[in-house]
Order: sequence, then C-alpha cells, then structure tokens
Amino acid sequence: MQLSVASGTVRVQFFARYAEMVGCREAAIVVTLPATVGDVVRRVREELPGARGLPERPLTAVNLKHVKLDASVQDGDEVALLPPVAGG
Amino acid sequence: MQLSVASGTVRVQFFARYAEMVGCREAAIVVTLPATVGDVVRRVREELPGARGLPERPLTAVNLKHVKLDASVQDGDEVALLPPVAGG
Amino acid sequence: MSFLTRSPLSLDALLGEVSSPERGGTCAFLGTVRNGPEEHGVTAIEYSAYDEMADAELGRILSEVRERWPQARAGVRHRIGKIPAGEASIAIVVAAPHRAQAFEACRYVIEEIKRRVPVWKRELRLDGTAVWVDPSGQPTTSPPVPTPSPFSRLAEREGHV
Amino acid sequence: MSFLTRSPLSLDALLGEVSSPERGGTCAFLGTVRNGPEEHGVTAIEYSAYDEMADAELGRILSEVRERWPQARAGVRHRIGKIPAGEASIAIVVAAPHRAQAFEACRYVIEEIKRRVPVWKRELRLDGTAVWVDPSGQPTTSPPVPTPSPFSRLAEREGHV
Repeated sequence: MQLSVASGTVRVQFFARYAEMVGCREAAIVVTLPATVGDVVRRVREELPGARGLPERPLTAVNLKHVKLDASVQDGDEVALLPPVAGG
Repeated sequence: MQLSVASGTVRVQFFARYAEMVGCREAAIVVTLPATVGDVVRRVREELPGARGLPERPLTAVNLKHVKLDASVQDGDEVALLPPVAGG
Repeated sequence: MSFLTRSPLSLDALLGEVSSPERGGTCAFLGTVRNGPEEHGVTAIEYSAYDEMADAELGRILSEVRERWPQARAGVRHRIGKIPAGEASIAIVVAAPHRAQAFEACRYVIEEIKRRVPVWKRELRLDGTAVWVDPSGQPTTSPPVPTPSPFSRLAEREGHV
Repeated sequence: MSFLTRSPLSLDALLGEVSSPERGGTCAFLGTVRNGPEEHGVTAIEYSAYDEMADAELGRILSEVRERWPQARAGVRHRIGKIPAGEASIAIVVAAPHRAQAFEACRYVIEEIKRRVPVWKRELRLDGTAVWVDPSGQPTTSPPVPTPSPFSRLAEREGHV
C-alpha cells in the first residue's frame, strides 16, 4: 500500500541584507502540503547555504501581502523573507 | 487756578466689516491721558457716525500687537479695531 | 521681505527657504479657496489684511516656532487680494530633523494664523453678491454687499480691483 | 501606474492628482535623505524595494485613507535607487475639505509606510563604506560592505547602478 503525499513548490524571495546573507535573491523550495510559511522558513534555513544566519521568525509575505508564520502556502506561491522595513 | 489736563491723539484704524460700518478706514481720536484702549473705543462709538454698530468690546491692537481693552495708549499710538480674524 | 503677497503661491519656492540636509522631514500645508457643497457657488474670495500687523504677526509666529522647535525652520506666505476658487491663499512649509516636529510645527503655524493674523475674507458668489466670512467659516448674517470691496489696502496701493 | 519611481520627486505634480475646489486643506510630507550631525557623513542613501509588494502596499494604504477619510484624496511617490543627501525619497500629499483631516491622513500615510512598505536603505558614506540602515534609523551592526549593492531590482532592469 502506498501513501500519496502532496508536495508543492514555492518561490522564495530574499531582499536587502537577507539576500546578501543567502547569496541569492530567489530560490525554489519544495514543501510537503499542507504547509505554513513557518515550514518554508525552516526549509530555507536548513537547505540554503548562508541561510542559517536568517532569523527563525523573520517578517514574511505571501503573494505581496504581509502574513504571519502560521499562514498556509499553496503550490506556486511567492513567499518573501523581509528584513525590518525602512521605507519613507 | 487752572487744571492742566494732558490729552493725546491716537490714529484709529478700521478694517473689513468695521470699515464698512464706520464708512472710513482711519480717524484721529483725542483722548484725555492717561487713557486705555477701552476709552478709545468708547470715544469712537460716541463720536463717529456709524460707529454705534461696532461691538462694545471688539478685538483691538496697539502698534501692530493684539492688546486687551485695559491696555494704556500714548499720544501718537496706532489703535486698530479688528473684526474676528479669518486668515489662512 | 513680506509674508504677504498678491501673487500665486508656490510650495517649491518656500521649500527652498527651509530645506537643508540636516532636516530630513518636511511638512507643508496649503489652504485653498473652497467651492464645495457647503459653499453655495463661491467663485473667489477677496482677502484683505491689516498689512503691517499681519506681517508682524506672521513673523512672531515663525519666531515662536524657532523657540519651541529649535531645530526646525518654517516659511510662510499669505496671499491677499481676489483669489479664485481652487487657488491657494496660504502656504506653510516646516522642515525639521524628524517628521513629528515638522508635523507639529506646521500645524502650530496654521492654527496660530487662524487665531491671530488680522486677515479677513469676503466670498464672491456666482450670483454677484459678496459676503463677509466669519471665523467659524460661515458667512455672516449681515446683508450681502453687491459692490466690490474697497477695503483691501494693498489693492488700492497697487491699483488692483 | 506605479507609486515607485527612480526620478526626483515633485510635490507640484502630486498636488495635481489630489487637489480640487471642494478640498480646501492640503497637507504634504517630504522625506529627504539626511546628512546631519547624527549621520556621520552620509553622501547618499541607496533605496531598494520589493517592488511589486511595495507598490501594492502603497495602494492599500491609499485605499485605507479613502475608507477612513472619505472626502480626502491622497497621492504618494517613493523614490528608489541612489538618492543624494538633501533630495527627497518620499512625497505624500493629502487634500481634504478641512485641514484637520488633511493633517491626520497625511500623518497616517507616512506612519503606515514606515511600518509596512518593503523598502530598505543602505547609507553610502564619505569614506566609501556602505551600511544597511535598520528601521530605528540607526545603522546595523553588521560590517560595512564597501561594494555597490546588487539588490535594487529596478536598478538592474533599467541598467542603473
């Protein structure tokens, strides 16, 4: 008997200081669904070189909107890890 | 025996609605010194045609500064009777 | 220099008076002649002033800004004469190192102007009448005067209506 | 239309977007790159953004202004890229029938921008170093990076440094 496990791919974007730390601006991350933004952040910190230095609970956005870490993600979502914003 | 009484002349200015009521913009008023702005206002209301319609306690200025009615006036002062201001 | 003018106001010119690299926050206020639903067809407002005192009072208000917010700089122009609806009668600009000071000082300047500066306005209506405006923003109850006001002193000096 | 631009900001252009004869009070805010005694020789700040989200967030803030102050209209531009000291990075204009609404809504817009809009800045210093600025306005403790930042996405697209 075979367990069918759904997985999804999200595009993760890095900005400013975080992009410098990770050494890239975008990465594709595969997660088992259902998944939260917090799950994505964990995978990023485990899988990407340099990403260990990211905070465990960064500011995050999904599809251009601020979300909390318990927000769910879908296949194809754009997830962003945002350093503290300093606009204006 | 003669009592020496000092008198002074002040220039009184009228603006906006008050100038319309009094029918002029400036008048010379003679007062017995010492005198207050309130004394000047009383003389204006008694002496000038149309000035009866002025309030008994209008906003006033002496030499370009807001003053209360008990402020004293000197010979040569410029006294202004100001309708409620509406600048800006 | 006078803070009163008969010309259209420009924020950009005022900005030049107060801005500098140490002052990162600039707040500006423009008051324009309104013709909205409350205004019953105002085509213009004729502003008149006790010129010398209005100028002195505006200068005193700017000095107070320097006392209260020593790092801020404020600039102001009050336009007088006949100002068509939609055009500005007052322009205020305050630059300060931080934005809270700029907002507070700019608000202070306009509130003090409304309270203290000897300026008066007469609304000119579509139907040809003219009505003195009282400080609450409502027309006075005195009867409309259909003739042009003779009481703008600068107007006379400069030959304007 | 985008609320982000790489060009110098003009209050006058923004005023045209929001002013109308019904709205008699207009409050504007300009945030400029500061080089004061606290800044230790900042020649410019390089602003980068999460462009699409910054644009969306600015649009949401303007919608909130319409909900909270239905008679007010707000306009905003955020400049990104390298902005020399003394030049503006943000311009906000709010026109409303009365001045209290204009001041409140303008303050709301700048405070929400500081809180929510994904924009970051790197100070470029006289000595050639560059330092990320944290939202408290202080440089971060991470070591200065003396090379130009590759992280302004618009810069890349448009071929600017």
